[in-house]
Amino acid sequence: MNQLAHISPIYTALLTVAAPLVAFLYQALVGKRDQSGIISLLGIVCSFIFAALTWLTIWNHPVVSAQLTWFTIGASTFKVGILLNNLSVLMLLLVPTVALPVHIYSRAYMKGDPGVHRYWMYLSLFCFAMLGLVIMDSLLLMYIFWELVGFASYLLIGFWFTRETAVQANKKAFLVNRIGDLGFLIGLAIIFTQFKTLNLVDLFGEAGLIYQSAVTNGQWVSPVNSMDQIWLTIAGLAFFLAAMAKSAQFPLHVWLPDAMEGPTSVSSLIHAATMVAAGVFLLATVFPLFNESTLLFIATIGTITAASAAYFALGQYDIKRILAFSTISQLGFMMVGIGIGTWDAALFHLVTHAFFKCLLFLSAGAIIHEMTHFKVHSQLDFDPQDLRNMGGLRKYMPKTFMLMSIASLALAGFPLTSGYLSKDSIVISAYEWAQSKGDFYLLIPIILVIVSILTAFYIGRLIFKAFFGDFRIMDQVRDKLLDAPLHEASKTMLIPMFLLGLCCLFPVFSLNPFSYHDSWLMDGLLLDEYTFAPSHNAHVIIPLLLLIGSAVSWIIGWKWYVQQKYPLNANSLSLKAAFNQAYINELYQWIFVDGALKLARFCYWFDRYVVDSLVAFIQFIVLSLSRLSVWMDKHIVDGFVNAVASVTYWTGNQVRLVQNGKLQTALYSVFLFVLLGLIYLIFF
Amino acid sequence: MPILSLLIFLPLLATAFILALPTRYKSSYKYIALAFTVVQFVLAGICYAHFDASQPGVQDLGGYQFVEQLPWIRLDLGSIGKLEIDYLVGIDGISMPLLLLSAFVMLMAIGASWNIQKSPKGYFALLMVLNMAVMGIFCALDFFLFYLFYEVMLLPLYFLIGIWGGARREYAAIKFFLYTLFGSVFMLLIIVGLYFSVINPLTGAHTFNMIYMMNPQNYLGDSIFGWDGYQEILGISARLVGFVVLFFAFAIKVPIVPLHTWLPDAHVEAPTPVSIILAGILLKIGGYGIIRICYSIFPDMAALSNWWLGLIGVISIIYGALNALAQKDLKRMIAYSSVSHMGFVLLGIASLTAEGISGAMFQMISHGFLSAALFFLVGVVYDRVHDRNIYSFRGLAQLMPKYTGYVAVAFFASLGLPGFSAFIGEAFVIIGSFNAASVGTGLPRWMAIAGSIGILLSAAYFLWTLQRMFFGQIRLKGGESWANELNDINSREQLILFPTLALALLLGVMPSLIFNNLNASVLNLVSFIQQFI
Amino acid sequence: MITLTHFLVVSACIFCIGLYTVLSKKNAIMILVGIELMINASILNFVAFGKYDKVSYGGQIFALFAIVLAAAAVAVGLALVLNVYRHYKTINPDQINELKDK
Amino acid sequence: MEIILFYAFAVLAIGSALLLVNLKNIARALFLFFIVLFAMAGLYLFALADFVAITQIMVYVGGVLILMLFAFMLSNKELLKDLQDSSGSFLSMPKWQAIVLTLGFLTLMILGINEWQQSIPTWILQARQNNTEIIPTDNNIQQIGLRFMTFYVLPFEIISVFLMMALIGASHLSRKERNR
Repeated sequence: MNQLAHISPIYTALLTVAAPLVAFLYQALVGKRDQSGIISLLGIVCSFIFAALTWLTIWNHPVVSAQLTWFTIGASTFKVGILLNNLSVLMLLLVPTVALPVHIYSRAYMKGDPGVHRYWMYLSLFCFAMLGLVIMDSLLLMYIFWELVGFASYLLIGFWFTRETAVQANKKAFLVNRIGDLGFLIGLAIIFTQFKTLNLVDLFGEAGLIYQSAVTNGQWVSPVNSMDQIWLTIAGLAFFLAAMAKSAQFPLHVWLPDAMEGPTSVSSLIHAATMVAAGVFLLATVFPLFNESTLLFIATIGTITAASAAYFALGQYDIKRILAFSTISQLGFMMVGIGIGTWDAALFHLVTHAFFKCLLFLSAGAIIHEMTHFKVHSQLDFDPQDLRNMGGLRKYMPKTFMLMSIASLALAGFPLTSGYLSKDSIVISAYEWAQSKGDFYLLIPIILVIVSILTAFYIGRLIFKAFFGDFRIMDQVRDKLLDAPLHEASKTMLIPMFLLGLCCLFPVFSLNPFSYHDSWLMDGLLLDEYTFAPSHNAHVIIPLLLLIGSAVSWIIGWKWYVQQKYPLNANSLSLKAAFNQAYINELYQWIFVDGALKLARFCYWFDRYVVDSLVAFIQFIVLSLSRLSVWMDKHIVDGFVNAVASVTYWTGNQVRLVQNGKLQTALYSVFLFVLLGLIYLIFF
Repeated sequence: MPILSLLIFLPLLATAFILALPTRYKSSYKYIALAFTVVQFVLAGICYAHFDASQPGVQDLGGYQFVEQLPWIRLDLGSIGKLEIDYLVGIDGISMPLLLLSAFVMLMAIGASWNIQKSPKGYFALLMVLNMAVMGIFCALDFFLFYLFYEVMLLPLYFLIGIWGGARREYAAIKFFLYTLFGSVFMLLIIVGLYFSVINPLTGAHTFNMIYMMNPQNYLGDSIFGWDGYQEILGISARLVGFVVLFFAFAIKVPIVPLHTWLPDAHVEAPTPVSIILAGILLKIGGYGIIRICYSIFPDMAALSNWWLGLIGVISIIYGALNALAQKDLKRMIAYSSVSHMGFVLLGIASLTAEGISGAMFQMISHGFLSAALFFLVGVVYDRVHDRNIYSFRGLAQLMPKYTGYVAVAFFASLGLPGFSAFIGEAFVIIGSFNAASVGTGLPRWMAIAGSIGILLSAAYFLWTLQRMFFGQIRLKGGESWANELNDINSREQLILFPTLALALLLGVMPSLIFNNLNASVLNLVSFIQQFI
Repeated sequence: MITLTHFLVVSACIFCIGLYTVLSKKNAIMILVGIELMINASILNFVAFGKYDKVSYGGQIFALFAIVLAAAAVAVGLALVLNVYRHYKTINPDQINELKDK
Repeated sequence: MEIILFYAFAVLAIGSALLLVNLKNIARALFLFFIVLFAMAGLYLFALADFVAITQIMVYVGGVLILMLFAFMLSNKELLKDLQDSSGSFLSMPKWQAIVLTLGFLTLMILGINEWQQSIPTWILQARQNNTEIIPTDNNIQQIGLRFMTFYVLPFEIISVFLMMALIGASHLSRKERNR
């Protein structure tokens, strides 16, 4: 172990990244179906080991970075390199830690799928991209991996490509992410223009270029360039746009619920734990760039996202969609954490959320897996993901129930769980921040508290509907199927879930279950100073408030869902709006998709009928001109020649008539010329 | 060894061989063509390997490499002066990568024409003539020579489209021919104007030498394109007129938006190999011409008018992308995507920054590989069922998994997925044009931002096509018979596609392969133009 | 008072009629008649002007000469006509066109 | 009185001539020609040329016209038929070219006469001034005889010889050729 620890962290980090890449390439080039899974699993195990080694060497140690020249364009050289600081090694460790259980779980979950080798290939590609994203030391490289992550996500969402909804969803996911990528690219362009480098160490390291630049006289001045200060805000917003798309922030959150079309294991890894968190990671990385207005904007968007997603989650029946909205909502919390300046809290929440949300998804996957089996077995046609078809599963799947409950408690921020620590850290910080700012800003922590209670309620609803009460579908087929068709998920699935369940508990992060300040993670990321004064009262009141609120919401949920005293009209406008996500998708379809298509068709119409007919018109003119010239040639130029000829001929012919040997004609001409001569003599 | 002359005239030898062989050996024509093209590719590779990346080139003849100069036409014209036309070829960092690209795309085109049945003799002979002209264009440093190759190129293309093309081939061929000829005829006027304006400082004779044309000192003071005199044509500065006319001549080739309508027709009607050449090489001649000729000979006007160039670029990007989105014909969609992608080239060139121009060059190279691959992929499905309509296919991924894999890779590479070459090109065009405002070239930043919308739209049309044609349940217009026809790609096709896409990947991962050779020239060009801003 | 002009006008008319006859008639005899009319018109002029030449009487004398010559011309002409008629069996000058190249 | 007679003769001459021209029947035309010649002779009288008028009547009417009639009768059998049945159109259609030319000449002559009045030759004016015009009481025949024998003796002789030649020629031409 000691010897291993002496290996340079650079190499271990590289190996961490390389292992899944090798797995990917191997499967892409020579992959055979029967080996599928093993290679990827092996890759991620290696990755995990190396990541752990790296983490051990780097965490709370000086920053390490290494670079190689990549290419030179013009006078500027771009380097490829890795940057290992607490933030990046934390993420570096997190990814394989979450990915490893998911890989193990997938072995069972994806068993028997005809395209399973593709699944493993894509999954390895994703792990590679995600690991690459976190350790890269240049914004350009980050961007590259950022897009690769989106690409892998595209492949995995559309894994079942024969499903129309799946390919619609992956297209949507990629396109919405592309919008964010544009933001990233513009951000890159601004940074490069301003600082002539994209290296994170140069930019954001100690005494980096960012800190040397300042806004003076309306100009954003850096050591190498200066531009209008608006560009500072735009740069911040551009990076935030990137994060918005990737982390599914309102109004770009629409892709994430649809992305649930992918396999559940994928949703757990990519669309809950890691990739969607990349936005938060990015914002944490470029945090020094943000100015006041950008931060406020981020906090506001985060709040809106948290609230709207929680609201949408209330109206969903699809178990994965509820979790998806829950993810969006929690990402909103993280954004608020960034927006108020406590990105360490945001990162903390990111990490804890990764574990419990991953577990939630895996549990949901286990349920869906069993429900699908049941569906095949009973030959009934129902949606295995629909909560309304479930109920009473506690009896059949007690371990899953237990693990999911832990995760749900963590999500709800119940004490003794990791979620309690991280969520409180955000809410309390938000409160403290608002207090230092003024009255109006208090709206944000208040909303966050309400959203937290709502979170408790909707996750309670999920648990109650799925695990308590009666198994509704079962009643229909009870007489046909005497043997118990539902059972606990296989061990291959349960073990990784169990591991993740452990990570949802407080001791993993902090020895003191009630103070997030004591967590090692916050210590490691500790910011030098918060911009606001801590408030000790908040540390007591807010957790208490949340706890009581959650408890009350659960009691209500119990009454409504378990005891069947549902007071609300399921068809009420607000519930319908929640179910349909306030019709945002339809709005987007209407405005952007249809709009773009209409514009495209118009352009094509314009191209075909205006631009091309302009050409045709010119052609017509040229043709007409040529016809005219042909006509002229025939009738005027040629006609002139012909006319000369025919005049000569005619004259000759006429004169010839004179010489017809007739006396009188001769006489006539004699007299004619006499007359003409006389006329000439007299008048001229 | 006169390597460039060999490179240029080897195909002519192939043409002679092909023409000399009697028709009963017609199956050997493609092997002859292939053999010569392989040799050519190797020669181009030697050029690449022996290229000294530190030599700047552009307006400095000393910086060109593999230079060959032979007096070609010397005529004493009495009072008009002495006519001086040289056979002058040479390459610098700007032409060398394009030369390599051309050799490669030619190889691809030969591979794609393996199954040509209709009079292979004429076909391969014309293809080789085209090959020669293209090589000549990228090497020529004498404007007269350049123009000669430029015109020679049109002829085989006209016949290749007009004889071996699709249903509306005559229309497309004539449209293509007229468009290009329209541009080049006016170019000839400017060439003559330049000839009378420039003198060879060594002999004092008028000259067609492009390098001399790039030096303001070689211009006669009172000549039409002279630098000190304010000559005017129709009230507009003569140099501006010259620049604009040359620009449009090349912009038709690029193509820019109002002058692009030949491209969809020509691409759609042309046989697959010709589409590959059109997209892979022909469009690059436009971009190359703008850099080599418009920018280097009229640097002052380039600095003056880059705002308009940038605007045209941005319009091309977005307009082309929107048009591609509306297409139902796969080949037409790719043709319009070419318009969009070549818009980036123009935007990058207009930025007048090292990043922008390098990005534009890189985009040209990358587009050369990728569009060639895309057209080849369209050809694959068209060969099998003779239909290209997007809506005629559905769920191809199940029938042709390997093909779908290649298509997906090519599509993603084209839409600028990092790791592939197009990304580097587009990203640096955007970065460069964004940077332009800071170096004061007058290109506003919103153009860069507007250009980036093209990246989004390109993702939209490529993914939509992928969804419509390849994913979902199998549903084919031709039913069962099509399903039997649509075999997965064979090894010949893989042999062509794999290296192409691998190259796109290689360049995406190691852009230095291109940039290293490009940098000196681009920096020299930028500083040359910067004097006039 | 009969002035010189009266004679001149009458003589012009007669001359023109004679001319017309010569040009338009399809009969050799009528052509001779036309010639006679023209000659008569000139004779009228002679005598009209001769009025002012009392010394030499040129007008009247030449009028007499003209009459005599006209008579001789008619004699010869008619002889020719008769000969032509004998030869061609017609005296329509349009049909006497052996000189014309066919 | 005098002028009325002049006009009467003039109208008679011109009118007969016009009618002559337009007749199809040659026999009638020849008789009209006879009238024209008489009218012309009358006009000579008004120009105080009595001897010329007599000669006109004697030579033309007595000689030329008879000759013409004979020639006509000798030559034109068909036309003799025409003479007998003159049921056809009385007037022959004029030829337009001939009319144009003729009218052109007439116009020109009238114009010339008009012009001439502005500049009458000096010898006429002198004669008028000196009153040396021929007057009706002069003995024209005597004067003409004197002039013939003195001043114009050479032309007189030449014309005699010429007349002789014409007569011989005419008789030679009109004799029957034996060899035909």
